[in-house]
Amino acid sequence: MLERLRQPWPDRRAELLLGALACAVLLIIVLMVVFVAREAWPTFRHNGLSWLGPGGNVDSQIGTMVNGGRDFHLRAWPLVWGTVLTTGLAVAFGLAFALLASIFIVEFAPDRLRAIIVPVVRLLAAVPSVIFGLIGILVLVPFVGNHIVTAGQKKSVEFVVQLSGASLLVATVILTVMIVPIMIAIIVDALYAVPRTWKEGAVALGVNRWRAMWTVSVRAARPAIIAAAVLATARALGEAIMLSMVSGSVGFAPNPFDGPLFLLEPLRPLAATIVEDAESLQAPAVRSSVYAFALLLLFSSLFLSLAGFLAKQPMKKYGARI
Amino acid sequence: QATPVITMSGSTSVAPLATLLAKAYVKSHPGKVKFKLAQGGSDVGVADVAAGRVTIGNSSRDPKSSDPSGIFFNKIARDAICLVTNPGNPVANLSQETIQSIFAGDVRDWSQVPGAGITGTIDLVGRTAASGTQDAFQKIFMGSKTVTSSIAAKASNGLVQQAVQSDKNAIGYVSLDFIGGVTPAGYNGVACNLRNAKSGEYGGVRNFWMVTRGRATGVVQSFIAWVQNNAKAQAIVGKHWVPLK
Amino acid sequence: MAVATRPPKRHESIATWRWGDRIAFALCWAAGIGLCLIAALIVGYMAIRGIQYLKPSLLWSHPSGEVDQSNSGGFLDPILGTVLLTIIGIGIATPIAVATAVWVVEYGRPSWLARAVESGIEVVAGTPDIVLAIFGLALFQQGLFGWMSFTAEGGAVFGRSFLTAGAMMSLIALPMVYGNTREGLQAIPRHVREASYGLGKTRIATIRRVLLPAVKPNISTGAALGMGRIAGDTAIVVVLLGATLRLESEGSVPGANVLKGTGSTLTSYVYNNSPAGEGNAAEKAYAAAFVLLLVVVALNFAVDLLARRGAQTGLEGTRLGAGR
Amino acid sequence: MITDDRTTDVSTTTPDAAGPPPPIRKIVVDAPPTVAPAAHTPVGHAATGGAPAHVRGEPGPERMALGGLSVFYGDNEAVKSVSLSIRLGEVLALIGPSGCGKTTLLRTLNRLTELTPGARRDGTILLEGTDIDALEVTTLRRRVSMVFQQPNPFPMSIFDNVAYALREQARKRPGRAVVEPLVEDALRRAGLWDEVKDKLDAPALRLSGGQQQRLCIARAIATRPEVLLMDEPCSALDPRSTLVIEQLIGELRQDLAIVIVTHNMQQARRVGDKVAFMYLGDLVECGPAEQIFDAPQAQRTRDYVRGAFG
Amino acid sequence: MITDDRTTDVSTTTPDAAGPPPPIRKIVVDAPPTVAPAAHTPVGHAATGGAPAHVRGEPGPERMALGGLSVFYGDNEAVKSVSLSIRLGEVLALIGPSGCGKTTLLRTLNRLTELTPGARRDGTILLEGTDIDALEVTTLRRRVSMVFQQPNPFPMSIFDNVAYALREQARKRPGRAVVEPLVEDALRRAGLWDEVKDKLDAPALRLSGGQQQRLCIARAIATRPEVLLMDEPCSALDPRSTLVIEQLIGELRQDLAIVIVTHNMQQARRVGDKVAFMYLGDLVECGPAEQIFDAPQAQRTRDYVRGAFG
Ligand SMILES: Nc1ncnc2c1ncn2[C@@H]1O[C@H](COP(=O)(O)OP(=O)(O)OP(=O)(O)O)[C@@H](O)[C@H]1O
Ligand SMILES: Nc1ncnc2c1ncn2[C@@H]1O[C@H](COP(=O)(O)OP(=O)(O)OP(=O)(O)O)[C@@H](O)[C@H]1O
Ligand SMILES: [Mg+2]
Ligand SMILES: [Mg+2]
Repeated sequence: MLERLRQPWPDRRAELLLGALACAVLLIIVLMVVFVAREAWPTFRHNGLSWLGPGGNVDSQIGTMVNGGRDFHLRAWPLVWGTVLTTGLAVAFGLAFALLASIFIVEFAPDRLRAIIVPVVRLLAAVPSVIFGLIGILVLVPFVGNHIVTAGQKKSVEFVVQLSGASLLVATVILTVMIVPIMIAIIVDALYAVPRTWKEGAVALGVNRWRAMWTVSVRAARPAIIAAAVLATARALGEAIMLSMVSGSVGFAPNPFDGPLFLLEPLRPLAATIVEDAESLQAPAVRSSVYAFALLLLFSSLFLSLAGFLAKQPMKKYGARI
Repeated sequence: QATPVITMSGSTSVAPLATLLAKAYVKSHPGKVKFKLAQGGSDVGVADVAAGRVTIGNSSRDPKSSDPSGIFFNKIARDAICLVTNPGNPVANLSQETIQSIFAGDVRDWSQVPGAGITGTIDLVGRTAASGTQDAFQKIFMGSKTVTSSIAAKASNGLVQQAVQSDKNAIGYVSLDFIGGVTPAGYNGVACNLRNAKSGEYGGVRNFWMVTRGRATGVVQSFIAWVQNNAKAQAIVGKHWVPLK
Repeated sequence: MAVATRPPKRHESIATWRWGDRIAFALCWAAGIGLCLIAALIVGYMAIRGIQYLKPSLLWSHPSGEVDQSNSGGFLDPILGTVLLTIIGIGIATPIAVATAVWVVEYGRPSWLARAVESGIEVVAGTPDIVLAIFGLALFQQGLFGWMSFTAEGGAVFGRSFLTAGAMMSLIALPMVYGNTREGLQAIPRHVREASYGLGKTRIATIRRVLLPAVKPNISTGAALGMGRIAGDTAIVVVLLGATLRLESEGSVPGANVLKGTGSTLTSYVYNNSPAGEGNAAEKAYAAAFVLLLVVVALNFAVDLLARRGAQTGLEGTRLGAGR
Repeated sequence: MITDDRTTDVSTTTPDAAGPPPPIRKIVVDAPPTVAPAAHTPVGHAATGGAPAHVRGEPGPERMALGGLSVFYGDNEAVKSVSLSIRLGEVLALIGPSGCGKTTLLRTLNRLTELTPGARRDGTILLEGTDIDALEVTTLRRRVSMVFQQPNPFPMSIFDNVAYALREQARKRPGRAVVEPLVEDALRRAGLWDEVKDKLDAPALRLSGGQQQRLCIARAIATRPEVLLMDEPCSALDPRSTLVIEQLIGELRQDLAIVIVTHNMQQARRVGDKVAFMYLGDLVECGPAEQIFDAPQAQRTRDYVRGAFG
Repeated sequence: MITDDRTTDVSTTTPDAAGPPPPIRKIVVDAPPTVAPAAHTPVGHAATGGAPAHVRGEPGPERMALGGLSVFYGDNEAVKSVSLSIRLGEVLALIGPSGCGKTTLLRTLNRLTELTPGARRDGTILLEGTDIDALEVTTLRRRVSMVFQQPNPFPMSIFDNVAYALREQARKRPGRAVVEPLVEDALRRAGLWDEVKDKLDAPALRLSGGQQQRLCIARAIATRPEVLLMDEPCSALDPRSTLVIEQLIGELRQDLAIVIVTHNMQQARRVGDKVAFMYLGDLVECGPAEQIFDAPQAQRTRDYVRGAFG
């Protein structure tokens, strides 16, 4: 075998071999969709599309499944909504923050500071989610519970949920901190990759550095910014462990119309739900539901990358490099 | 031939006990058998043993209608479930009715709870439906009533303990090992501690099970028999849990 | 931007800027400083807690399922587990990723397939680890994969083992290795390849003797990043590694038995000892988390070194976040 | 509002700004000599009284003055104490072998070198008598504008490219109505209007290389700077575009001081009123084009203009 | 290296070049005229019987013959039915404005254009009478070797760079002992040996631009090709390295057929025995250097060599 490798390869065979390996990746994805979809099928067949809709208390529905109910009835809306909320808020804040920070790193940071920030960013990007979860549950959650949530607020919703500190607020904050470095990493690289001639062209016209950055570099880097947002969204969607630790894990859909209070309400996104119910997989109804959650996540990340791709198209025309 | 291996998986609450027992058994029966222990939750244990992935599944919950057929639950010990409140709000005693009305969501303010030190909303902390503790609590304490859906359902004893610890208005229920940092409330006039549980006065006890595929045979059988009957084994159980006898 | 710093000070003042620009400027600074503060807080807090609770003995004593934490042992096995799992994962990921990158950049015919593979990797990168985990469970409990964990007499497959977990972990690392390798290859100017072709070398010869050596730094950078991701992942471990306290070997073949066996990693150890897991030993959790953090930092450091080595070889090793 | 911090004396800016007819025709009309003689005169013979590339007016007032200017990249001294003066209405052509510091010198004139980490500068540069270090950098760069070697239009529409500087330099963003005439004027002066007036909203990067470069010139002169720096503006272009741009330069010199770097000596001869020869950072010789090419003083100049090296 | 920047007249070159490393001395010995005459001859005067750039031997046998060669990129015809013959012991210099198809033509000669998607070729190219399409491509490229505009050594040690070229595909890689003498020989012929013989294992990318380019030449001639193609080999180099490489070319021509693309007409004159002028894909004129520069037939050639454009 080794001997064969040492021999010069005919180009054709090499190409086929490498190509085959590359296609293996595709195969895995197909397998994944198929397997997950197959497992998820029963619950969808039973609930139809109203599976996504609101109705009843999702926790008790799952509860009955866990305790062996053969009943597939499930209305996953609170979980979906929880996912949308955490992801949406985190990405919205995160993107703005990351963009500013990236511009700072590339343009304004003094060399010494830049030399510090860059590794810091990569470190942050690498901190395992379980550590964020640990800090969240042992530090932030008690803090919010004891110092931010007021008795009045607790009373106002006592018939619906408990405000224990584990809340949308904490979840969003930590999630933001988790995804910002990922975005910064991508955006910074893109900003650096903007052809120097463009920025110099702008600066040479007597445009100040911020404007040059904003009107030319950032503009040229939009595809990367979108890519960053997509990746970050995917991460936020999929974050399970940390959220299961700090989100309060209640199948409740916080209502923005409750005013600021809704930030303090607990919830449980899809991914966290999967983690927590993974141990009851042997109950057929639970199994099917859990895989249904997974399928939902899978498809949303599929659509994400598709959406990102489409969003980049119009920019090609003006010479953005994608 | 090679020494047989007993593989266990299942309830994380049973795991510590199972480990201790296994150690002692190996010591007293050298070379007779080896043990491997995985955790993952009661349901995992039941499922694994049913599928034959392990020889023993540990469960901290009683058999369910939904459990796969052909498995056999061997009771090995019992464990007390304590109602716990925040140290800032010690409650000496709770009657079953009080508990039921609190957790059913009928009573929502400490002022309505006899013996409560404080007033204000009651923060209910419970367990997710998957957990054996939840199952036991429902059976033992709630009887016909069901736990209100507004309860903050935690995934583990630790979370409940932590939630109650950090929230003055909270009340929850945990297995006896988890009363550190919180104050256990008496139940029907009996304090929740190991002694009362052993003596049988304390009512709120659940069972620990070792589940086998069909009736246990061979080394497994002898191990479980040892656990159930051997004095030393029960002594080990007695350290933190409630022995059968 | 290094404004040449020597008298006379070059005159540049934001006083002439529009108000909007000045505010944006301020915001940028705020964001940058804020970033550093957050990082400092997190690392600092973990360090304090870690040093407070980390006793050397914990590092080389086996964990045991005692109730009172005082004698529930240390986390030697989780450390070993982390190392083992990381090696397996990266070991599987690297060859596939590199091969894929080479194929896409150097051959990429038919182009639709190349594009498909590209976006395929993108999808993998975007797939939640928890989804991978339960997909792995569904996949590896098929009888076909019995050899990776073990098949019980009932014919059912356990499905949880270092091999199965590692296989799924490789999917997490794959995009990183792939991305870096591809960047490296694309950074090599076309005329370098042509020079080789011009000398009458085949594509594959060029790849093996010129391109791969040139992108070695990128590959190792990607690998290091990927290892960081693997070491830091929890969901897959919790679901797919069985989270046994100790390394439980399976079968009699030395070496293989460990791979086929179950165990735990630092992440799952932290998770299980945090209130979220059944155990509630904050001290142990903090200590282990600190060690985990150190591991990650070490890997990052490795990334830096590798990248610097890459820069020296002339064709610079580009990397996420590294800038230029 | 747009022209707020432009301090060019009105006299120079107004006349041409009046009604410039379609440049192309204009070129044919009043600048036939631009190419003709050079094209038909063998370089060698030019020595024997070849007509100068174009009619030279009196050099106007001095715009910029370099005194003992040195530029260092780290320890490498790329420009070695150069002294020069740049006058209105005069085209100064910088020639010299690759790497001799032409670009560096040029970039220093509007403090672009400050963008290069590790670049240091000695000596004084005066713009209309005031040290450029004393000027706020954006103000300076608005008055001393630059065209680069590679055409670098921004990834926007043609219109936005020209409007860019106008909008950005204004304290508050002027509407399209305000900008439109100025854009048109700039495009006309850059001789690009007729080619693009129907596709102003097309991406600038769709233009041909020559058009892109002229767009960049339009962009640079839109805000009516006092000095225009050009770094090998034609080296990336085909012969025709080169011709057009050389004619363009011939026109712009009337109300601008122009410094152009070029590799092509014939080009330097055609467009340059004054020519400066640099070698390894030294300013070897500087004088009227004829002198440099037909009667160079220094040996190195002689060798170079005879194409012995470079 | 040559210690003197006035690279031009032998009087100054020979003596102090004689001091330092052999390769120069070698060059100076058997090719002194390489630069001298051209250097002394102002381009213009060359008309009046300037000596040819160097002593020309009889053109050797024909190596390659192009017949009606056309190259298309998509629909754009970059080279339009060119017919040429390339002879042993003769340096053919291709000149022409940017984009006229020089590089394309060159790359077609060893079928490198096949790597460009959408590039098509018409007409015949014969190498020693056999159609190059009939030859196995790797064999062809070993016989018709190429040096590129950018010095592009591989990211390996100096030794490996040359050895890489030598190691045959077919057999398993020969040991260092086998290739060592060949590498040394190649480096000697490229006049690089004495500069690098002590640091053969240093990364090639640490070398200076000029050294890198000569390394690439060494790499290209290591396999003893019959034809050597060079695409603007000096345009990225400083004057001194340029000189050395021109001298090198002067030597190599004895046992090679060389085709060199250049922008610099003086260079073409100095190194080229034959010069071919291309314009927009057409081969306008091809003939001895003197003819092209001093008595060009075609108008376009005349304009071009007089620097009217490009
Ligand atoms: N950013 C830089 N950092 C370090 N050295 C530089 C930098 N830019 C230029 N140099 C050096 O400064 C010297 C002059 O460079 P410059 O680009 O000004 O020459 P040039 O005359 O413009 O060359 P060309 O005609 O090829 O454009 C060169 O030796 C070059 O190596
Ligand atoms: N890869 C390509 N794809 C499409 N067109 C190309 C490609 N390469 C070159 N061309 C076109 O072919 C024509 C000839 O290009 P070529 O590079 O041969 O010119 P050249 O004489 O080498 O120019 P220069 O002197 O600048 O190197 C040009 O019009 C160019 O636009
Ligand atoms: Mg330059
Ligand atoms: Mg070319």
